[in-house]
Amino acid sequence: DEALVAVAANFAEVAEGLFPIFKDKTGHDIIATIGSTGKLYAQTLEGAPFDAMLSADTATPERLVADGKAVDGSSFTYAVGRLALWSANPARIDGDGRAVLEDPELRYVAIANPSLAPYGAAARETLQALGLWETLQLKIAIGQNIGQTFSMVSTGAAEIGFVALSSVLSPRAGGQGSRWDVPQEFHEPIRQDAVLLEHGADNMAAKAFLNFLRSPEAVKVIESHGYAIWQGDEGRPD
Amino acid sequence: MELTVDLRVDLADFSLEVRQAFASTGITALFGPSGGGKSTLLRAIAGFERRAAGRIVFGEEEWLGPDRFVPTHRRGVGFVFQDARLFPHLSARGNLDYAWKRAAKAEAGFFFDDVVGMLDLAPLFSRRAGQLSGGERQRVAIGRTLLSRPRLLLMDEPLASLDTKRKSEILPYVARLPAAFGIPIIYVTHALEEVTQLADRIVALEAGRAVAAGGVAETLARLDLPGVQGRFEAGAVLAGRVAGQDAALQLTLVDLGGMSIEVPGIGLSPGAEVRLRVRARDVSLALDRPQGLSIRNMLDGRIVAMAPEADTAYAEVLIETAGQQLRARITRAAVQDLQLREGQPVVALVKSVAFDRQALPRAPADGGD
Amino acid sequence: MELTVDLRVDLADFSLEVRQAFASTGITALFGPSGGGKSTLLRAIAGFERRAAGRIVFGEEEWLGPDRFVPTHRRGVGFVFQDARLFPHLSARGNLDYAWKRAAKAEAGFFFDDVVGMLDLAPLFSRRAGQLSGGERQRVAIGRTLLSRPRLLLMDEPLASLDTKRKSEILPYVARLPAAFGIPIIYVTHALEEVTQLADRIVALEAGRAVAAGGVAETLARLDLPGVQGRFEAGAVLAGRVAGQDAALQLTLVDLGGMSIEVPGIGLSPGAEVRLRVRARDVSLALDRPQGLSIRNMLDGRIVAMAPEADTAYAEVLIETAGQQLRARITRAAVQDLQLREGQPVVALVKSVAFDRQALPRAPADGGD
Amino acid sequence: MADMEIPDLGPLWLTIRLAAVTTVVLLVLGTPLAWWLAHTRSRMKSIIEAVTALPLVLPPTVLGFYLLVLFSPNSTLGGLWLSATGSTLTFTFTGLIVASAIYSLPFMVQPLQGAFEAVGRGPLEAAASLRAGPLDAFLTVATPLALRGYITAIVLTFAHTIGEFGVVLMVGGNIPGRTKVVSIQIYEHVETIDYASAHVLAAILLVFSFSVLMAVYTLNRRFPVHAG
Amino acid sequence: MADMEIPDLGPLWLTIRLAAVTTVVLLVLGTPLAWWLAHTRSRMKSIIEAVTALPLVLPPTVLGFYLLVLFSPNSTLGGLWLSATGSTLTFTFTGLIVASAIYSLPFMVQPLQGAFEAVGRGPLEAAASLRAGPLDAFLTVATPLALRGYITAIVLTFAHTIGEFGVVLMVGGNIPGRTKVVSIQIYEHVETIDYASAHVLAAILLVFSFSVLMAVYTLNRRFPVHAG
Ligand SMILES: Nc1ncnc2c1ncn2[C@@H]1O[C@H](COP(=O)(O)OP(=O)(O)OP(=O)(O)O)[C@@H](O)[C@H]1O
Ligand SMILES: Nc1ncnc2c1ncn2[C@@H]1O[C@H](COP(=O)(O)OP(=O)(O)OP(=O)(O)O)[C@@H](O)[C@H]1O
Ligand SMILES: [Mg+2]
Ligand SMILES: [Mg+2]
Repeated sequence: DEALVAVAANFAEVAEGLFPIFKDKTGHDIIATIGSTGKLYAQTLEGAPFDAMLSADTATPERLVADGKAVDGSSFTYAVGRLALWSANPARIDGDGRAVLEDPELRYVAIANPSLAPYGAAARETLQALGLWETLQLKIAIGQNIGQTFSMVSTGAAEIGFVALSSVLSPRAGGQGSRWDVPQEFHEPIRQDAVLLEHGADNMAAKAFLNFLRSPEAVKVIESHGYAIWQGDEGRPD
Repeated sequence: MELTVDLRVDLADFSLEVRQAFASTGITALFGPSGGGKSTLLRAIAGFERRAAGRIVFGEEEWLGPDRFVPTHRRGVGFVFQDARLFPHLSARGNLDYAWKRAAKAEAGFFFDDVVGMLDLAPLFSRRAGQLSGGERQRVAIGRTLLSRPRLLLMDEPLASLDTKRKSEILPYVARLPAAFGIPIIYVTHALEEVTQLADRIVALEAGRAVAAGGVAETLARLDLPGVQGRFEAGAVLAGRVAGQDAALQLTLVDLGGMSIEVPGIGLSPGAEVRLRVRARDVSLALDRPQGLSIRNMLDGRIVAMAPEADTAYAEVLIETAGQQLRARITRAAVQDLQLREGQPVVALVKSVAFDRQALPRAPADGGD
Repeated sequence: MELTVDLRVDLADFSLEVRQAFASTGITALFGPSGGGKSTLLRAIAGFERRAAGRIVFGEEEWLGPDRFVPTHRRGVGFVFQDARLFPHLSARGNLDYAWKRAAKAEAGFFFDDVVGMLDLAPLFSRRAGQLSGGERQRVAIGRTLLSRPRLLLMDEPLASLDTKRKSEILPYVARLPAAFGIPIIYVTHALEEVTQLADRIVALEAGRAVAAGGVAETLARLDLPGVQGRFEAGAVLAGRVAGQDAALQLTLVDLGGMSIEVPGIGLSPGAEVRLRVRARDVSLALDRPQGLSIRNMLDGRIVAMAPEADTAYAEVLIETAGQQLRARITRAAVQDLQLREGQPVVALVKSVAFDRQALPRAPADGGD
Repeated sequence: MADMEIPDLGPLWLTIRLAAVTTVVLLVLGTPLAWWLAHTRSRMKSIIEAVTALPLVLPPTVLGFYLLVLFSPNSTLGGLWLSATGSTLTFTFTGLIVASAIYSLPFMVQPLQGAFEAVGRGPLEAAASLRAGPLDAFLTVATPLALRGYITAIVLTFAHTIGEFGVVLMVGGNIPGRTKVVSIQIYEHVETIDYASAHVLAAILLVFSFSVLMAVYTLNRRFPVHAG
Repeated sequence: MADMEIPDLGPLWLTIRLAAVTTVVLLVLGTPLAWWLAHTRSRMKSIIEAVTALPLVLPPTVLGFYLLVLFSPNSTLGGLWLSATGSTLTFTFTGLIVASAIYSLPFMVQPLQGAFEAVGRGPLEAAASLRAGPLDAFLTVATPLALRGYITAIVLTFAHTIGEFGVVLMVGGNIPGRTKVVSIQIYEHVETIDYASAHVLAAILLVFSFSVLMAVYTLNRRFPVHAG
């Protein structure tokens, strides 16, 4: 079988790593369409032939269920994002991020758009928790998503930025720079939910893939990319 | 096919109102001062002027009517524009081919070479419009239009930018077109010489109205025409028949109906009708036939009218000779000296060289005037 | 300021090579067959032709040299184009104002009204170029150029699209410009009439070479010029002085140096130099002075040369009279009848009306020919 | 910046096809519209001209969103299309073409209109007097004289369609092999920090486009049409 | 689709300023370039023409990414700019203008070049013979005769800058009051499924743009310049 899965851009790299394993294991083909969660939502609403969605948030799958476009009860958290304050300059961030954020020499700090990207919301919460949100207002450059935010930092346009830990850890990023892994208590957990869509309600491949995401094999891959696994409301991942 | 026009064109500060029939054969000169409406009339006939209202009928076809507007390409008119309007993206040759390809080709293909030869276009073939001189452009434009084999040829001052020599080469060719291809021509010009050398009829336009129309002879003989043209070029046209040829001296004897005159050799066989324009300024008057003069044409006649021109040195004298009318323009001083009066018999002296060299046969089929 | 030109322009199939000085006053006619290079030369002088190589010097200024190219707007030349080139985005008035605003204005402002009046431009003021007739466009273009008060005026067939009447109104005005404003004019034309009425000098261009150059009288008198122009218009120019006026009969008596002739009134005071063009076809010959003729000008002379034209009915006869040369074109039949020979005394008969009406004073400052 | 292997070139072909088809479609539709605008005296002219330019002012994604809504089988248009053709306009190549054409309309119409206006009536009258009918005159006279306008229009339309991805992404849904064009692919690579692949693809795209453009301009110089 | 209250209009003004400034900057830079291209016989012409169109073929975000690299203080250009002006090109209004100008360059240059070519040398020669210097002739003759080209160029540039957001987003960093333009704002509303606000903003933008365009076209009709 074959399934068309809509994947949030930040998870695209991981997803692409998972497909071959899944194929080996089950023989099913997965085709991914990558986009921002908002766009994927609008498209699903207008009849896009997506069978499942790996969203970057929890709200969208919920909304899709409410709209009748997703199978009720099929959603679950497949990954939890980790936020990192990162600079392409290996000497810029030394230990605690607070010092560099309070540095008057700092020109720009990049974050993802808090209203679009969960990583952005988390970054804002972090800055609020640090009590720096107000003072940094004019230094905040906003990327539309976590990928753009990473671009802003990696090109040096912004000296530092709150990016996904998964991006920093990606072999594509080249492993340079300095970072501060934001402690998870600074923000709400960045839960990314997957959901089976109406279009794929009877698609074996889609269902199998969603199950596969929860398999230890998949979890290992996901974690290796810098994501955590949701342990339920009672317990926070380490 | 006759063209009848009953038109009204209202432009910003100008209105054209013309009701006129144009004969189905030969050449009609559209004549008149600059801004008189000649181009506007021509454009309306061609179907370029959407503001034209009224009727245009060509033969059986109604081109313009209350509910009818036949577009230009269906009218089959050829138009030589005042500004040549060559296609700038094509070479001279390309321009000619453009017309030739779309022509209604009944006859054989020699016509193309014919036109090219007559207008001497071959040396220009490879040039673009931008690489041609003013006169060359106009020659190509004329050739292009001829090659499209129109059913009615409209020419808007086609020869204004050509030198005298070229002009005298092309004029006879144009003059032969109506007879050769059976197409009528309406020909706009400022040059009275072109009128007399070419035209069978004149329509004079002034301020948007046809102020005079008719055969060339009658119209030119009218004394009020100078207002249109300036007095310098006015004259009269004599009709006659070829009576004989003197090959050695290159002279043709023309019989004007009783009297005969010599004109430079025109290669026509005896009996052929010819039309000779005599400019008033080329006619002198004598009381008796003088002797020992190089002027060889002496026509006995009678003064029928005399009009001294105020403010000038001249007087216009209308003479009847051989049943036709001739105009002479002489000084008022001469009138005084010779004591000329209306009714008086005089001898009109006409230098034979004063005849237009290209005096041309009237189109045989023409019964219009 | 004298203009000297030593130019070479190589175009695709044509090369112009001219080495010529143009006098600093008066009007030089640039004359020659279509495609001869007249426009190309004018464009090179104006600085439009980047392919021009050589030297152009105007007075003290080098306009073109080995390392020098003065752009048009710094040359201060006015150019009347063969195609009027009005600015289509401006009204006629706007076009005039455009020039007037940029003119070097030393004198008072009456000049504007002067030009407008002479060319009768006021009725056209509000029209756009697209709303003007061909002749009207050209009139506006002439006015526009005059209003820019150039230091050198280049005119490319400015009057070709005008009717005879208009032309005869505008010609005298153009003729007066060099004297009135001290600017020389180079004037391209096909019409010999315009040459004689206007020009002080002629430069004849053929196939890119200057084939003849000099004073109007000498150049036109040359028997080989007809090759350029066609024989019909050839003639000679007589120089004389005003001897007296007959106001009642509107005649002016001109002294040719011993002999006198009458011409239509030209309002000049006695003593003024004048130039009169006599076309060969307007001159008749007589063995003795005839009587009772309306022709009043009889000049005693002697035949100095005679050239029968093969293939035509004509012979050209060169006559010396009053120390000047006159040409007559008569039939070979007349030569036979009158038994004319070189050296023979004859009387040249010239209809006074045959003089150009606009026979004009030579520019007083002109010592060029 | 690890692997420099050549990325998947499928989206590139899809893009070229899309750009080519869109350009052709717009040539066919834009030419009569531009011609009409250039020659009409209708009072509607200014309105139509303004409307023609409007697709530009919306952000592509937003325009894409509205087109998505318009094309969706839930809408009247999309529903009609579905019942007429059996397939949807959304998430199909056909839909991409329609969307691109709408978005790029001004790039086609505006330069053409300007070129037709510059040609004017003169040459058309000349052609008509040589028995060329309107279509004939249009093809053999107006078109070559407006060549420069066509080049501008084609270049802007083609290049813009290649680069565009906001509308395409929204309406097409980024489905590999069907609606995933190279602009989206590059965009994805940048978004997913796969800069190496992005560089390679961008370079290929630039070289390809540069070659096409150079060819167009060189041909135009070789066979020029000058108004002067 | 809940609240219909008017959204924050700050970004709209910023957008209009950006579009206006970009258009003016491109008018100033694009005019001489288009003029040169229209009149040169240089062999470089085709190359420059092709290069001019290249910004279009890259997806805006990707172009934005490369501009970000180019403008970043770590780069030569960005570094020079920083030391010369004391502020960066990235994440500033100035940077937005530069980026928009680069992206919209073809929209300005191509129609202008076409219009200048259509005007030809004739009218310029006439102007020069009336003592108009090159600049004078350019302003008083070439410009009005190329008016239609200017309108096309300005409309395409202005409208496109208004709608563009890929480049702007990347280079500008979406900083409220400084670089947050309305296209980003609408985009955000669509992405966050706040369709009501998106509709309102899009409607405002469309009405505004339509009015501007109508005004331009109506003025152009009122004072037309025809080549024929
Ligand atoms: N489109 C137009 N709008 C307004 N008036 C016009 C228009 N075209 C021509 N006219 C005016 O109509 C009159 C007649 O013009 P037309 O071109 O017919 O004259 P014409 O007899 O051909 O003159 P010419 O011998 O100078 O070419 C002129 O006064 C001209 O100014
Ligand atoms: N741009 C050009 N490229 C190539 N040949 C040209 C170019 N311009 C003119 N010519 C040629 O140069 C010759 C001279 O042209 P020019 O315009 O100077 O003639 P002209 O004497 O003004 O003729 P006319 O009286 O017909 O206007 C012509 O044979 C013409 O075809
Ligand atoms: Mg006319
Ligand atoms: Mg010429």
